[in-house]
Amino acid sequence: MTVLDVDISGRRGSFTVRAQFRAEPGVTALFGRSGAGKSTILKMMAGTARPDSGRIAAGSRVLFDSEARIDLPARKRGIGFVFQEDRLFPHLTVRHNLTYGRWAGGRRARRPLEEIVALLGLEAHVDRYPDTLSGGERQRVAIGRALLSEPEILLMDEPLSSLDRERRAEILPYLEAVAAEAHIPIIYVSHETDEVARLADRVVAIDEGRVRAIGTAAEILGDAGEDGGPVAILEGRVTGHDETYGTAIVALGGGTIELSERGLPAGARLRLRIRASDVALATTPHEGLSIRNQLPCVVQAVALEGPFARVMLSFGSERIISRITAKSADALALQPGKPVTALIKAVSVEPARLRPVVGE
Amino acid sequence: MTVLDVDISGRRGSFTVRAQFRAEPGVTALFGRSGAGKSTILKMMAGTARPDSGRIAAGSRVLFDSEARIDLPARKRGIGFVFQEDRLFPHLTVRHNLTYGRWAGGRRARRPLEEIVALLGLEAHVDRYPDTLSGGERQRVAIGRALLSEPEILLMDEPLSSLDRERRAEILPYLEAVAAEAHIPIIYVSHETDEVARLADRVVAIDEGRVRAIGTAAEILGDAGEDGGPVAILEGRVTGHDETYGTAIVALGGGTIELSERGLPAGARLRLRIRASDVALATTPHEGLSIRNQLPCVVQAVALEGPFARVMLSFGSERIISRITAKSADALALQPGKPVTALIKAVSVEPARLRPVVGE
Amino acid sequence: AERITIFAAASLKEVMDQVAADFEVDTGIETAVSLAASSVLARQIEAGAPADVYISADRAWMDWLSERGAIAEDTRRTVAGNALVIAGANPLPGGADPATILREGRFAMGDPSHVPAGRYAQAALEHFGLWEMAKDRAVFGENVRVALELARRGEVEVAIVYSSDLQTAEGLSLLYTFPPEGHPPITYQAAATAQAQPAARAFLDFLSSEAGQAIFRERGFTSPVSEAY
Amino acid sequence: MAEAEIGILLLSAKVALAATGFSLIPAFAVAWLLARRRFFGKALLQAVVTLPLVLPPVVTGYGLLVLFGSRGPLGRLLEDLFGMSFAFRWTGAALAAGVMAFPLIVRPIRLSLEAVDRGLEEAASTLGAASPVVFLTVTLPLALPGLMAGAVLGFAKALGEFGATITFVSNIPGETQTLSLAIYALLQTPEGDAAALRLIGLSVLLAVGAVLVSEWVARRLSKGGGDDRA
Amino acid sequence: MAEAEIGILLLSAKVALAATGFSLIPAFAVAWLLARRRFFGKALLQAVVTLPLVLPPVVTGYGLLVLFGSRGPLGRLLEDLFGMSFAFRWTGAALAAGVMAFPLIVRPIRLSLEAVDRGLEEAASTLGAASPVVFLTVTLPLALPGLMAGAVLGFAKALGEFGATITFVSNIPGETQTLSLAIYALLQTPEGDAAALRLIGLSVLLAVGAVLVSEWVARRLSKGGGDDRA
Ligand SMILES: Nc1ncnc2c1ncn2[C@@H]1O[C@H](COP(=O)(O)OP(=O)(O)OP(=O)(O)O)[C@@H](O)[C@H]1O
Ligand SMILES: Nc1ncnc2c1ncn2[C@@H]1O[C@H](COP(=O)(O)OP(=O)(O)OP(=O)(O)O)[C@@H](O)[C@H]1O
Ligand SMILES: [Mg+2]
Ligand SMILES: [Mg+2]
Repeated sequence: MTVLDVDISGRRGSFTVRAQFRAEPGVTALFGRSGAGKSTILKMMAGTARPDSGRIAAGSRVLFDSEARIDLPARKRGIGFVFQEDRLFPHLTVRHNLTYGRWAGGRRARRPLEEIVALLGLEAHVDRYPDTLSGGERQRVAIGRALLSEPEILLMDEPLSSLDRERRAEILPYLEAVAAEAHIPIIYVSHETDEVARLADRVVAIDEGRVRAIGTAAEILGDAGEDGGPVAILEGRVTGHDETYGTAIVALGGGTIELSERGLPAGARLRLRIRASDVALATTPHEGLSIRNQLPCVVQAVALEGPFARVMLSFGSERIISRITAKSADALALQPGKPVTALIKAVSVEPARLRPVVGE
Repeated sequence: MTVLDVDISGRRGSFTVRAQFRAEPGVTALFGRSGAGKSTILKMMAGTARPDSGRIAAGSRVLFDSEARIDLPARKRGIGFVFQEDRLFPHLTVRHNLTYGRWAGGRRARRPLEEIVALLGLEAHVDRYPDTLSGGERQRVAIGRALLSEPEILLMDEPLSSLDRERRAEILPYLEAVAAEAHIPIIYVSHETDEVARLADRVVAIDEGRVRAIGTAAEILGDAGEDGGPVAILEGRVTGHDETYGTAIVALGGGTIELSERGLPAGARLRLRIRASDVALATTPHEGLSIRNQLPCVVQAVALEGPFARVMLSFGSERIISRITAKSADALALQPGKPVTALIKAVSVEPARLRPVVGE
Repeated sequence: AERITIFAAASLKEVMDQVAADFEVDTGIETAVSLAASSVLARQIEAGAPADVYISADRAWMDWLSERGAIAEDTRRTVAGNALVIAGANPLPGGADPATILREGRFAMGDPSHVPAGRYAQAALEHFGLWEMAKDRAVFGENVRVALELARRGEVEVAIVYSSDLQTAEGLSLLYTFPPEGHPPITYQAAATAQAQPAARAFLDFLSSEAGQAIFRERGFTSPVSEAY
Repeated sequence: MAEAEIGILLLSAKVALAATGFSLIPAFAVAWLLARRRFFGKALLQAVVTLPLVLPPVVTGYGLLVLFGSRGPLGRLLEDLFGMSFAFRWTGAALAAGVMAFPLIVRPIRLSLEAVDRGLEEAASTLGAASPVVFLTVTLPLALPGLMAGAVLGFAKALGEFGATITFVSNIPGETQTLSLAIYALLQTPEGDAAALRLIGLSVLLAVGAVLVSEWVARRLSKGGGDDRA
Repeated sequence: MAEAEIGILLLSAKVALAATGFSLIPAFAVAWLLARRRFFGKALLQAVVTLPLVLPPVVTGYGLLVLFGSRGPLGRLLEDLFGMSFAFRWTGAALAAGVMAFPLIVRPIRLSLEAVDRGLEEAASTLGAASPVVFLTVTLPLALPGLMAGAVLGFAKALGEFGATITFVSNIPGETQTLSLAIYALLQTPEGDAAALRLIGLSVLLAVGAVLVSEWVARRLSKGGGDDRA
C-alpha cells in the first residue's frame, strides 16, 4: 500500500509553490481557483517540473529528495499523468497513443485495451490521428492513455472538464473502481465540487501556491456546494431495503434516513451528501407530506447571511446544515437548543460514494 | 437587430453535419454529447470550415450561400470566436492578445480593456506571454480576446470549462449583460446544464451532426437537470420586495412565489428554474414549516420511474414538475386531478436569468 | 589616372603582381588584374567583359576568342614559355630518368582533358612511351598548385609541373626536366581585346620588353620560343 | 590589416549582405508558395529553386553570364529599364551569391511556414485581421526562426560563394574580388599562403561573428516574441 | 547516353548518397546539441559547423587534404584503425561532399528540433519511456520534416559539390570524377560545350528526381504520421 508523501517548495517564474500533504490510496482532490498552482504541484510530483527543495516519497520509494539529491526521472516515478492540455502524440493513431505506455514505456498490460476504449466510447476513432478529434474525444484519449500505462500513482488534471454529463457519469464510477481496486493514490484536480465530493477521500485546498486546508470532502467542501451553497456530508451504513419501492434505509448517527437508490448492498458504508438548501425545517413532525425523511434535530447555531439563514443542526453525532430564508428562520423562531424536525426529500440525498463493506 | 439564420450541411472527414436553426439576439446554446458536432457547426458559422451547401445569414448580411456562391471570409463575418482550444498567439503578450482585434483587426473599441482584464482577473498577467499561463488563465484570455473584438455574433465553445465556480459566477453575469445590452446573438456550447439553463434563451440539441430538437431551455433541458433530474422553468415578473428580509415577490401564472434574491428591479421579467427534486408535495397547506412557497396545484400526471415518481403539476398556466419517491406518491395517493400543495423552499428557486424590463 | 583591366590565367599571379606594379611606376597607368582559369576569362571576354588585355595559359582559348573576333588580332603575341619538369619531395641521386622516377607509386599532373600542363605532360610521357604504363597511377589535379601540394605533402611521390611552379615551392626539388621537343611548345599568349583602351598596347609592349621579360624569367618562365600562330 | 584587406572585407560584407537582403523577400514568397499552395508544377518549382545547389557553380556562373551579362537578354533588359548592370560589377557578385544562396534560404523558411499552426491564423482572421495583416502579425513572427536560419545559411553561403561569382563577374580587385576570390588568387602560388591564411582568418571571424549575432538575435526573439504591435 | 556518362552518373549518385547518408546521424547529433543543450562554446560549435559554407571550397579541400590525406593525422588514424582511406578514392569525394553539405543538413534539423513540443516528450516519459525511446518514438518522428529538408539540401549540395572535392581527391575518372567535376572539365575546353550540356541535363534530371521523391516522401509522412510502433 503506497502512501504518497509530498513536501515541496519551488518556483515557476515569479510564482512560488509550497505544498505539504499526504495522499493515501484512494482519491485526493486538489481543489483551488484558477491559477492557484494545482497543475504546478502535479508537474512537480510527476517530475516534469523540479521543486527547489523538499521531498516526495511513494511509500518507501523516494521520488525526490533535495537533501539526498534524489530526483527520479519522470519515467521511473511510475505515474500516469492526464495533463490539463491533452498532449496527445500527433504522429500516432489513437490506438498507438493509448498503448504508448505499453509499447514504448514497457509498462505491463493489465487492463485490456478494449475495456478502456469501450469505457471512453472511442471505438470509432482508434485508427484516427488526434488532429481531427473533437475536444472531448482528445480528452478521453488522454485519460485512456494514462489509465493504460498501469500507473502506481495517477495524476489527473481536470480530466473530465470538456466532457458531457453522460460521459462523466460513465467514467467516474470507473475511476472510483480503479481507486478502490488498484489501491493506488489518485491525485485529482477538478473545479467540480460534485465530482470532488463524489470521488475524493481527502481534499487539499490550494490557494496561491500554498495548502490552505486539508480535510475530508465534507470539511473542505462543506462550505461550497455545487451552486455555491453549503453541503453536509454524513457517513452512514445501509441497514435495509424497501424492495417494493427500491429505497434503502441508511443508519446515521442518531436515526435512519430513506434513500431512493437501488442495489446498495446491506452493510455497505455510504457517504451521503445533503445540500443545505435541500433541508427544510419544521417545528413539529408533519403528516401528509411527500417528504419522508423527517429527522429530529437540535438547532446548534443560526447564522444570518443576507436574506438567508444558515442553520446548524445536530442529529445525534452528525451535523446537518439547513439553509432557509431569514424570514422563515424568524417565522419559526429558531434559536440554539430548539428541537426541530429536518425535512429531507429522499430524492435530495445523494450517495456521494459507496465504499466496499470490507476495507477500513 | 441581427437574427442569425443557419441552414448548412457539410463534412469533416467521415463526419457529416446537417444543421438548421435560427439564433435571435440573446444566447442560443448548442447542447450535445462529446463528438456530436458542436464545434464543427461553430467553425462553419465562423468561416474557418466550409459547409458543402446551405446558407448562413445574419439579418440581411449573407455570410454564406452556396447557391449564390457567397462565402464571406472569417474576418468579414463580424464574429468573435472563443475556440475550444484557446488558440492564443504565443508570440504576443496577454495584452496584445486581448487587443488583437483592435490593433490588427481594425475593430473599434467599445468595452474598455481594463474592464475585461478586471472581470477576468488577469491584472497580474497582462504583460506575460501565454506559454506560462495556467489552463484557466489561458481560457480567460481567449474569452477576453473575443469580447474585445466587438463582435456582432459571439461564438463560444465551452468557454468556461476549465474555470472554477467563483470565476464562472463572475463571468456569467457579464456574458448575460453582453447578450442583453449589445443585443447580439451568442452561440454558446456548453456541457453544463446549469450554465445553459441560466444563460440560454434557446437550446439547440445536437446529436450526431444533426439538430435533434430546438426549444427553450425548459423544453430541452426539462429532462436533464444538473444532477440528471428534471427541471421546470417558469417565467414570472417581480411585483414587490420584502426589504427586511431581502426577498422578492414574483408573480407567476396563478400565484406568487417568494425568492431570496436582492436587487431585482420591480417589473423585471424573470425566469425561474425549479428542480423537480426541490419540489415537495403536501395534501394540505402546512404551518410551522420553513418552506414559505406553498403553491396550490393540480396533479396532471404521475409517472413512475423506478423508485421515483415524476409528478406533473399545473399551477395556473404554468407547469411544475415534482420528483418524489414512489413510496411517497403512494402514501399521498396522488392521481391526476387531485389538488395538492407544492412546497418549494425560497432558497431552492433560482433566478435563471434576469431580463431587462424593456425589450420584448 | 588611366586604368586598364587585365584578365590573366591564375597561374601567372606572381608575374602579374610584379608586372602591374612596375608598369604603373613606368607609365602611371593603373591596372586591375583579374585572375581566373583561362577558360573562364575567355568566355567572359566573349560575353563583353570590360577587359583590355587577356593573357592565356592555353593557346586553345586564345584561338577560340580569335575566331569570335573578340581580340585585336594584331596585338596577339607569345609572352613566355615554360618547361615541364618532375618535382618531388625526396631528391634522387642524379641522372634519374622519367621511367625510373615514375615506375611506381602515384604521381600528380594536370588533368590532360582540360589543364594545359596535363596535356603537355601526357604528350611528354607518350614521347617516352611511358603513358600507358603510368596513366592509371596518375592523379589529375585541377591546377598546378594542387599537384604541387600533393607532392609536397607526400600524398603522391612526384608531380609533373612547370618549372615556373617549382620556383617558389618549398620542400620540393627538381628531379627531371623534360626535353622541349617531347611535347608541344608551352606558350603563354597575350592580346588586347577588341574594345581595349589604347593603353592595352602599352601594357603588351611592356610584357614583351626587356623589363617585362626579366620578370618572367625571374619567376622561372622561359623566353618565348618564336612561333607562328 | 592592410588597407587592401579591409577593402576586400568590406566588399565581401557588402556583397553578402546585399545578396541575403535582396533574396529574403523572394525566397520567402517562394517558400510560402511551396508551403501553402497546391498548384501544378509545385515540385518542379522546388526543383528549379534547388538547382543552383546541384549544378557545379561554374555552370550557374555561365548561366548568369549568358542571361545577365551585358549582352545577355535579361542583362540588357534590366540595363534599359532601370539602368541596372550586373556585368563585372559588385552587384553581379551579389546576384551570383544571391542565386547560389537562394535554395538555402528557401528551405528553412518553408519548413517554418509548414510548422505554423493554421489555427492561429484562423483565430486572427476571426478577430478581423485581413490576410496581409494576419501574415504580418501572426505568420511572419511565427516563421521567424526559419527566416533567421535561412538568412544565416544564406549569408554564410554568400560569403563563401566562389565558383559562380568568379565565372560570372570575374575576379576584379576592388570591384568583384570578394574574400573567397582573393583567397583563391593567393592560393595559386605557394608564396601566397601567408596572405591567404590571413584572409581565411578574416572569413572565419566574419562567419563566427555572423553566427554569434544570429544566435543572439534568435535568443532575444524567442524570449520576447517580438513586439509586433502595429 | 554513353557508357562513360552512365558511369559518371552512378558514381555521382553513390558519392552523394554516401555523403548524405553518413552525414545524417552526426548532423542530427550536432543539431540536437545546438537545439537542446546549453553549454559553453555552443555558438562556437554552430560557427564551426557553418564554416565549410563560408570558406571558399578550395580552402576546405586543402583542409581535408591536410587532415585526411594519407599522411594527415586523421587520415593515418583511420587507415590504421579501420583500413579506411580517403585519398584519391570515391570515399574521399563523399567525405568532401559530406563536409560541405554538413551545415545544410544541420540547420533544418535544428530548426525542427527546436519546434518539437517538449510537452510531448514529457508526456512520453511519464508513460515510462526511457530517453532513447522518447527520442525514437516522439522527437525523431516530429523532427522528420527537418530531417527530410536537411537530407534534400544535403543531397543536392553533395551532387553539386565541386571545389572541395577536386582539391581533396582530384579528378580521377571512374574513381572521383563526379558529374560536377566532369562538367567542369568539359567546360574548360572550347570543344567540350556540347558534352557538358548533356551532363548538365543529367544533373538537372537527377536533381528534379531527388526533389520529386523527397516531396512525395514528405507528403506520405505528413499524411500517415508514420507507423512508429516498435
Ligand atoms: N513560468 C512561469 N512564470 C510565471 N508564472 C508562472 C509560470 N508558470 C506558471 N505560472 C503561474 O503560476 C500560477 C499557477 O499555475 P498553475 O498552472 O499551477 O495553476 P492551476 O492551479 O493549475 O490553474 P488552472 O486551474 O487555471 O489550470 C499561474 O498564475 C501561472 O500564471
Ligand atoms: N477531419 C475529420 N475527419 C474525421 N472525423 C472528424 C474530422 N473532424 C471532426 N471529426 C469528427 O467529427 C465529430 C464532431 O466533432 P466536433 O469537434 O464538432 O465535436 P463536438 O461536438 O465539438 O465535441 P466535443 O464536445 O467533444 O468538443 C467528432 O466525432 C470528430 O471526431
Ligand atoms: Mg491547471
Ligand atoms: Mg468541440
